[in-house]
Amino acid sequence: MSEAVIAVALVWVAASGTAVVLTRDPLCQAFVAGFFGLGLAFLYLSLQAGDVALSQIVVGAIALPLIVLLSLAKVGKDRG
Amino acid sequence: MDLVVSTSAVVPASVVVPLAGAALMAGFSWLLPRWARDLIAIAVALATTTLTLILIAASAGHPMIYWFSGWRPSGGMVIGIDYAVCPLGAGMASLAGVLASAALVYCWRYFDSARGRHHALVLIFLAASVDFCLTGDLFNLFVAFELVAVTAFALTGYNAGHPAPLQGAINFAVTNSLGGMSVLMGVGFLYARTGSLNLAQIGQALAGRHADGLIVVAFALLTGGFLVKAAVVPFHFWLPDAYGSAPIPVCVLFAGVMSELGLFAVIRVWDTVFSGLAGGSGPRMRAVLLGFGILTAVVGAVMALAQIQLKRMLAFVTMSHLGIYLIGVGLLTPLGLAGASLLVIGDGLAKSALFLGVGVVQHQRASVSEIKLRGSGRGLAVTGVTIVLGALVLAGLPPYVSSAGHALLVDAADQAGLPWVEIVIALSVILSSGAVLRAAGRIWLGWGDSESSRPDTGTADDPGEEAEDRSDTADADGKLGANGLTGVDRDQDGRERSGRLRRVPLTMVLPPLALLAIGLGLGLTSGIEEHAAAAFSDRAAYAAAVLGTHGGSIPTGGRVVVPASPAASAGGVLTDLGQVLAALCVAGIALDRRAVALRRALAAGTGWLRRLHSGLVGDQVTWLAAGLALLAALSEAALH
Amino acid sequence: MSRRARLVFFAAAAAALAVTLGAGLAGLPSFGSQITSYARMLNELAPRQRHVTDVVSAISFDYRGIDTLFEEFILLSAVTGISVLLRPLSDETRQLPEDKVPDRTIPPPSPAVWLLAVFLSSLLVLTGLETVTHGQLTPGGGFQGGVILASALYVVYLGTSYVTVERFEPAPLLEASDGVGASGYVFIGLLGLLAGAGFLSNVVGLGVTGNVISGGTIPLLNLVVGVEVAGGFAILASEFLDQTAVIRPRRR
Amino acid sequence: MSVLAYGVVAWLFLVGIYGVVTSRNLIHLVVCLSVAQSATDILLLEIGYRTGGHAPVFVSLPAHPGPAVDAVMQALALTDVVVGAAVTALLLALAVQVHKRAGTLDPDALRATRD
Repeated sequence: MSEAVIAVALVWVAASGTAVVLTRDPLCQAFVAGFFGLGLAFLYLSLQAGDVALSQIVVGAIALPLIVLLSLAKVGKDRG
Repeated sequence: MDLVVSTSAVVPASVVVPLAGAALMAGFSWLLPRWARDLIAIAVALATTTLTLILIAASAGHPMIYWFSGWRPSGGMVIGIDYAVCPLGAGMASLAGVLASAALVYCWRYFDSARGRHHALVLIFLAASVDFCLTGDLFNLFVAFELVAVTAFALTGYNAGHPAPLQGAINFAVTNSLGGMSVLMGVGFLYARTGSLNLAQIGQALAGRHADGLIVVAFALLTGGFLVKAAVVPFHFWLPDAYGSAPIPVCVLFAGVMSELGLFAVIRVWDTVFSGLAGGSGPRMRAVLLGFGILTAVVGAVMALAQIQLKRMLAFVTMSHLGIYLIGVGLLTPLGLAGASLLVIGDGLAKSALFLGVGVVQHQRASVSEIKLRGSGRGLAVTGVTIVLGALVLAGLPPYVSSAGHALLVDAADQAGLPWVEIVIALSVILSSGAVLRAAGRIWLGWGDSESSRPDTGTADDPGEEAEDRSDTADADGKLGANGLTGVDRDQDGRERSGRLRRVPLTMVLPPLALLAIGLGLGLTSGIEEHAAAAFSDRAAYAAAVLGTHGGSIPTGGRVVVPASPAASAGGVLTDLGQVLAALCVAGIALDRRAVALRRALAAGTGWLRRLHSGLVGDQVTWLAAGLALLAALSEAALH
Repeated sequence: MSRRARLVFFAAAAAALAVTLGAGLAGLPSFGSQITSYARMLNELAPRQRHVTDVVSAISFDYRGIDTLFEEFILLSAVTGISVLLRPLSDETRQLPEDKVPDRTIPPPSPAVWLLAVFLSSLLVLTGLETVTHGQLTPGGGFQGGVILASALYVVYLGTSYVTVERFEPAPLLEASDGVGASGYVFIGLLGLLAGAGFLSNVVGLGVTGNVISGGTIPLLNLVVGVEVAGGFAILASEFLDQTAVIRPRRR
Repeated sequence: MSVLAYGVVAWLFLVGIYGVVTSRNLIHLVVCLSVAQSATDILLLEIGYRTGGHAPVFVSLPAHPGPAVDAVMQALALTDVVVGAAVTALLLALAVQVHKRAGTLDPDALRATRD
């Protein structure tokens, strides 16, 4: 059972990680990256690593997307 | 008893002091006046230097082991993290301390407004370097690697108002982060195989085993990651971009210690972990490391000669030296290591003096282009002497400590049956010192052409950083007032201070001379060679000390047997003087108007090499990936 | 290199690197088959020796506490570095965004939004504190809780307005908490040294397993890390927010 | 299962580097770098995983809970997550500034350090 959950999480992470790289528009990428971050947290949880999963959520789903979006806003503003 | 406690407390104190200083500096610098920040930072750096110097003396003869959190190994199994202090590591740490102190003194007048954050970063850099040199734990080594890197990225981009430092910092950060990932994967592989993160215990677990795919790959990933930091070809492309654009006081730390830390880690991990593998892989591994070293030494020297931007030139000089150190380290003998470590100290001090001298020129003449500065050295005589002396001692002028290092290296190469290596070393030293001497001749004597002989006068000749450093260090941290959201501009004061005709502050003139004097003093110390590389290279003794398996009876194996004072021998002195003369000749030819055709031909001949240094992060990462794969293939051949 | 040449070169390098990684990964024990005796030992010893239930925090803050000390300084350096990189430079100025229609007054945020923000942020503060203080018991700890605490501040930003928050001048306070947290770790480590044991030794009373106050220095270290991380991430976000909201090129 | 588990590590690492090499936007590049970085965390946790093992949290467990997974690797991965976040944030700050100074985020258009 847990094997299957891990396998699903691994596939999710591999696919969404690839999607992050292939999404060339940074704004779209930020959202795909959030999805990837959640996948990672899920994978870590399924590997019984609660501490790491929680860190991954606060970093990958709260802190970094916020900073990426703020950077994009700054960059877009300078351009306009 | 009391004494024992106090010496052992020195070990953690050497990182606790700079860390506490940095934390207070980062958190509370807004409470302190400018002079107090400077004084505290310098005092902390000097205290750290003193502590590490004590450690050199205390660890001579046998490594000092310190267990953090009091977790000693039990039943042969390591529980916590240890510092394994050896003279080589403590020596590297004290070099970092000396250079950080010099850089902080120099900053006194260099940055007009530093707001404590710069000092905090320098102190954290210092603490991380000390940790890097002392730790006996593989993962802790990775953490130190990353901490050195993170502070260095930020310090590189300090002049955030110009594109070059930012780009240098980005290239630096991307490549070195990938290097860090490579190291961490290597750590994971070794842990999976041996169940330990302690260097000594991993070494013990691998001793006598035959290398398989996992061990080869772990070695390649670890070594490759460290070689990224050590800027060895083909992992080196970030180095000129970062060192050529970072603020001068930061360049001092980088060129003097940071890259050398990478080499230190290579040899430490090899000695403690991999050298015990069955199959006598030593000679083949020597060939691999020598190959990388020679390539780096030559490429760096040739590229240095092709530069006219002084900081970028010194960056390539640094790189060439790193290649030479890798040759010394890669001989895998205590004697080669001793030679390399003396060179690291001597050259580190001299290169720092050169960078600081260039900083004075930049501060006074607002340019770092050798061509633009032609004939403008009048009034900066002391700095001119500093730079020429620095270049000469880099070429091996006795009795500076570098010449003793060269002599040991020559002996080591002879003993290893590779006398031709000396020629490569001499050639690189001559070319790189010649480049610096050429620049000095052009600036202070007004010799040579006033335009570049480079076929394409590309953008890097003058990468838009002429007015760097002072104009953008305005740390306008003004808070938004309750009513007025006014722009804050505190750099007026700073602009005035960088006026062209002002006298050079003593805090900028003296540190480079002091650094050269330290190197001279070390060179005059009798028996410095004998002390250079004690007991570091003996894996069994190291493991015994850490794991406590031989209760106190630590063999003093690996002690260097130095042939009767080689530096003083007539042959050694003649070789050194020959190198110095040759370097002067290189500079003379480079400045001679009649040799223009030769220069054009050389410039055209090395154009392809220069074009490889495109400054593009995509290229650099591609080379990194290729280099890792190459290193893995060579390690497979060497270890298997 | 042209982009095409680089791609071809990279393809070759990546193929070789893939073989390298494959060779290394193939040497690992098969997935899920075993853990090391070191890990087994710590899993067994930590709850008894350190009166914790979460072994990961015992390792992070006790057995390998020096790693976490340096980890905190990595964060401190990054935050300090970002403050340095994103400081307003000499050709920039801090200015609130101009309204496109000059005579329009910006309406204050409605009480409902304000209330929601207060509610949300107090919820976040509570969650953050609970995460920080239960580090030795359950997954989570100073780092995770600290980030949650920092995010509470930003809910306040969202609910009120930039000027309101800036009026309290939180920056020195945040900077100080960043520094206090990092130096706090060092000073707690010194307790061990003062007690005659090693640096970072866990010399405080260990308490009863399962209690909020148990594990000796582990909850204390979690607390200072929480303070540091909360300050650090708040500075981080505010530096980027400043770039977007108030820092703009100076018109000459 | 081993092939899938370890294959994902190699795949993510290489795909992340591919993204870095081919990126046309620094912000995109930085996010790609964080993808490569997450591969290392996954590797550490997989090394520490034991089939059927429970999390190394010994609270409210039945009397004989069976084996736990490796807590050491989790502690290392935890550190690495923080390191990764720090580096990513620092790189984003550099990207914001370089865009101001060079007017572009295309890494191939940044030529200030060309030799």
